[in-house]
Amino acid sequence: MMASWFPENISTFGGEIDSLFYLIFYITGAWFLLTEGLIIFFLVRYRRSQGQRAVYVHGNNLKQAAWILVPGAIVLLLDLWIDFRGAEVWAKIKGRVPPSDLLVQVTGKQFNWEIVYPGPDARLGTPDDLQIDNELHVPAGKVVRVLLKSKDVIHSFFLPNLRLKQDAVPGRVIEAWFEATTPGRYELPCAELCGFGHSGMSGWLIVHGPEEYEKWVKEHWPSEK
Amino acid sequence: MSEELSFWRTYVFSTDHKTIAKQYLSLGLFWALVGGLTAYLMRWQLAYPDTEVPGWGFIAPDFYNMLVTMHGTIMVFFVAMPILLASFGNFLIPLMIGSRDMAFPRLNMLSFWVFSLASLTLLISFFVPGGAASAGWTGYPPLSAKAAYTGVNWGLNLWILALALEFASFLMGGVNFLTTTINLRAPGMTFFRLPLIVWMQITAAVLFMLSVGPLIAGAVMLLMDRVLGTTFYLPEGGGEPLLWQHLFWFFGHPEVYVILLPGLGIVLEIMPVFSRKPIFGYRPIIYSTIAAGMLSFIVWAHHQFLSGMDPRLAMPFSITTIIISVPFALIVFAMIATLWRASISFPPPMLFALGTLSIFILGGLTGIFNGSAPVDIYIHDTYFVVAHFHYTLFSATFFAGFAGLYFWFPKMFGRMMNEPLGKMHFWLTFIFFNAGFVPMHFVGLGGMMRRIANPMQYEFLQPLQPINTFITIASVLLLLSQIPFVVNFLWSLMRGQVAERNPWQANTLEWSAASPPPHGNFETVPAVYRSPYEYSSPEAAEDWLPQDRPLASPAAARQ
Amino acid sequence: MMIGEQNRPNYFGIWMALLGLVAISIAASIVLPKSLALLLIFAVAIAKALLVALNYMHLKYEKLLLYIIAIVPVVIVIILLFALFPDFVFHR
Amino acid sequence: MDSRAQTLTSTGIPTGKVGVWWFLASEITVFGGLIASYIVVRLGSSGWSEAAAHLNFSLGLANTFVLLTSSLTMVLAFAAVEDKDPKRLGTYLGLTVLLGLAFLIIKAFEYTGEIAAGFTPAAGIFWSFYYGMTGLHALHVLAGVITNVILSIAAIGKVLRPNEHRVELAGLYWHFVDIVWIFLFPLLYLT
Repeated sequence: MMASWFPENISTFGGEIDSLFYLIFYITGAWFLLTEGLIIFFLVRYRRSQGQRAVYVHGNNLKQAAWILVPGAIVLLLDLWIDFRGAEVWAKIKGRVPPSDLLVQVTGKQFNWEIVYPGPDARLGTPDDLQIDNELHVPAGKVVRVLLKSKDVIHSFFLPNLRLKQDAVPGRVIEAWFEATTPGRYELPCAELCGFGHSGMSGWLIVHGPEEYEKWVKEHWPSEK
Repeated sequence: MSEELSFWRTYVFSTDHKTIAKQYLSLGLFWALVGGLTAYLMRWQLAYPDTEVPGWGFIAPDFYNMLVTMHGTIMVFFVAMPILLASFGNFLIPLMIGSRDMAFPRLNMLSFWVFSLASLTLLISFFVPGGAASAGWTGYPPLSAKAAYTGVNWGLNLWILALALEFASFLMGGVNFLTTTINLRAPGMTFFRLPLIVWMQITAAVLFMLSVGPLIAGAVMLLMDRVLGTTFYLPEGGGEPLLWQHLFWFFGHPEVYVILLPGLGIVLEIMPVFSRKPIFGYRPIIYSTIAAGMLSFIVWAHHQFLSGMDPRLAMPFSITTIIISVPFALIVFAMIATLWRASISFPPPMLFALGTLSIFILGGLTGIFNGSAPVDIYIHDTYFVVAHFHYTLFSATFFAGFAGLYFWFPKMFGRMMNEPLGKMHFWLTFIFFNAGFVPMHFVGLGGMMRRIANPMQYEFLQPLQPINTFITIASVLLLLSQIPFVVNFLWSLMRGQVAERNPWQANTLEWSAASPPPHGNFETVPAVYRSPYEYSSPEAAEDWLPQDRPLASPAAARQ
Repeated sequence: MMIGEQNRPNYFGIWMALLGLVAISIAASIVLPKSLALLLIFAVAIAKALLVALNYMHLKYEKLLLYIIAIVPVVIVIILLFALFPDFVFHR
Repeated sequence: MDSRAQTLTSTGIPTGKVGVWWFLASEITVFGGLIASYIVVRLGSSGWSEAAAHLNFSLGLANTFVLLTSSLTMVLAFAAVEDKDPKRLGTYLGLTVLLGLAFLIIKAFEYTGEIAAGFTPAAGIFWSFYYGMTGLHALHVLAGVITNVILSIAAIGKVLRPNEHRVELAGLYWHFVDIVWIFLFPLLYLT
């Protein structure tokens, strides 16, 4: 039911974020129903009635306080469960960058994404680099390493379909990576307030199938010299 | 004690904590109107982008950024803090601990006047050339550090100045709150006989005073970057943009609890009165509050998981963040346990207190999603976060704030508020709040970013537009739902039924003073015999037992 | 508070000690290798701060509460300092 | 105003003193945050020692001497309050004010020299921090001087009598400002 609220997932790690989301959703959902249900039940059951005096319970000794301490301990255990699952997923996505097949440099600037491909020599900062604004072309099924930079203010590189977001900070080079699974055209908005043109600062991620990608490279990348 | 004072000394340059509380309340309510107006303009723009807003006109993108910035700044610093902390704290602390006034009454007056200056500065910033600040309420540099990036020069300088003045004002207030509670307690009022809201207020004051320092330093640096050309936050001059984020959130997260704790304190005061039952787990609640306060100093970087900070830092902060749910869970469980086998009635203050509780639960639970670093990768900077913090902060500021107003109005102004109007106000607010903010979670899960002026510019957000429209309609109705309150407040102020000393049959000391209490509060300083929530105690025939009522029997002496 | 003449600290002597410590740190910055000098200089600074706080601010005659009020913010600042290290010192 | 508010104390610590220490606690985090920022940004980059070498070491040292001495005169003023010696009180408060002013004048002289040599606040990250830290500290010195001037005038006019505990409170603040300088001096001039 909830799945329809997320955009389609097209990355290798997006599923793990989604399943962690559901884990938390079910845990917190159960607590939500339990606590709100109890509140409503008590409000109805113990509403004021003639001649009925409330019970004098202060909950300051351990025996009584156990009624809140035990549920509190359960909350702690569930918290730790969420933490440990989270640590695994975090380490996978942000902890280490796996060996990559393609390197691109994405530079945020007011209000465009400047995308630089290394060209045939696979190295950035050489004359055969190729720059295209707001279009990130990648092959499906390959690990893409992204070097994030910014020319002016902080931007945030957001690919909703990849479940990927990372701020681009001026003065720093920040690494991110992804592996897209499904060819298609996906939006690449900026998710951090970056000035009057923030709204509408957006590019496109174009995921190509293998042959299509070869064709795109042939047409657009400078030829090897 | 009560010599005749001139008009100016009584109402304007007053050193009486109750007058100062009312002054803060009126300024806070004024700013709430401005904050509400900004919300209306933003919501209209989001639902019907680039159309004329009724009663206003078109909204340009940079003006929208200004609205976003000022809405956050106003609601957090100029509504929530003056109402929850300064107003309720000032009014209640001396009365509840049995003191005649604050420890430093003139400092108290100064704190209000510095706050007024801050308000004036912020107000002026709307009208300077270039408009008000538009770099977000978090003011991340470099966007905020150079006028060229936003096109706002003096508006942002004045914004920093207004915040600095506001911090100075609340520092003075904090010194007063803490010193008063430490040193001016009535005989018999030990720390473990303090009403819980006093505990919450002083914890909030400690959190504020110990966390705001680094941000003051950070604000000095930001202002110097803008005015003197230093490069603290500008990488081209060797500066570090991320430094601001750490200093800001080092304050920013404790600040959330600075607002939340007094709100929860109000609920904790009101629930026992209308349940006729002691609050369940008085001491566990205090320990939880202190634990949450201490933890709040080591969770701040959860606002920065994706800021480019070292990814290894994320997990420790994620763990502390999620664990901070434990003390708050205990407080919520204690509130629920208070309702068990109680005798519950539902006047407006209790309705709003229960509203706070039920809404805060959802806000707390959605916090777990944000606190989990991997999930945050997707939902960070989306409307899911916006919905989350409205569930926590709207419940604390408005639901708890209204609960407190309905509850203490007779003590503040000597008249009762109208009940049917109050109940109508509650139900309308409760329904339209949820109608507006539940769907906001789903817009966020759909990927909609915060602070964008026009969602229709993005193909993937266009299918969500009907929800955005729905949220806007609910929000407008939520704003209109406040009309019964305004009518009730003004009408009761002048025509309300005259209140007796203790209309709710409550136990805490403020109810043994006259309504409203005169300058100096008490005829004689009360002596305190017991903890504040002795409702339905077997020792008394009635179902209440005020803190200052001596009992002849030896059983009472043991209390 | 009244400290009383009999157990009043030797204010003049403490001032001399403070000046002596300044001399030590300057000497250290000239004579010792850099890292060792830094260590000594900041140890001396902490010693000077303690001398002033304990004697001139007469913390040593005060109740526990004031110690807590003075120490907690120092601890908080140290937490902040260490939390800032990964992002600004180790990030290259 | 209600005089009871000033005299009652549930803990036995004078109310004014509790208030001032809470204020200082907050001040510790202001300067602590600034110094922590300086330390980490400095350790994370290079070229700072070279910039710091352009500071006027002897003026910095002179100011250290001035401020340490002013702490001595301030605490002697407090001792004079204890000894109920109004004449000595006036003298030492006056001396503290003069030393505070001397600090500010030397600092102003130092700033002028640095700016004349081209080391303005915009001259680089070291200078940003240098002006930020010493500037904020100088503002605190100025506030202390103003407080002490008010106290001296009251002492000379013989109206301080009922409020002599304020000398101790002003002293707490003044010594705190001294402690801040105790850390700023080595952080900026000796490294």
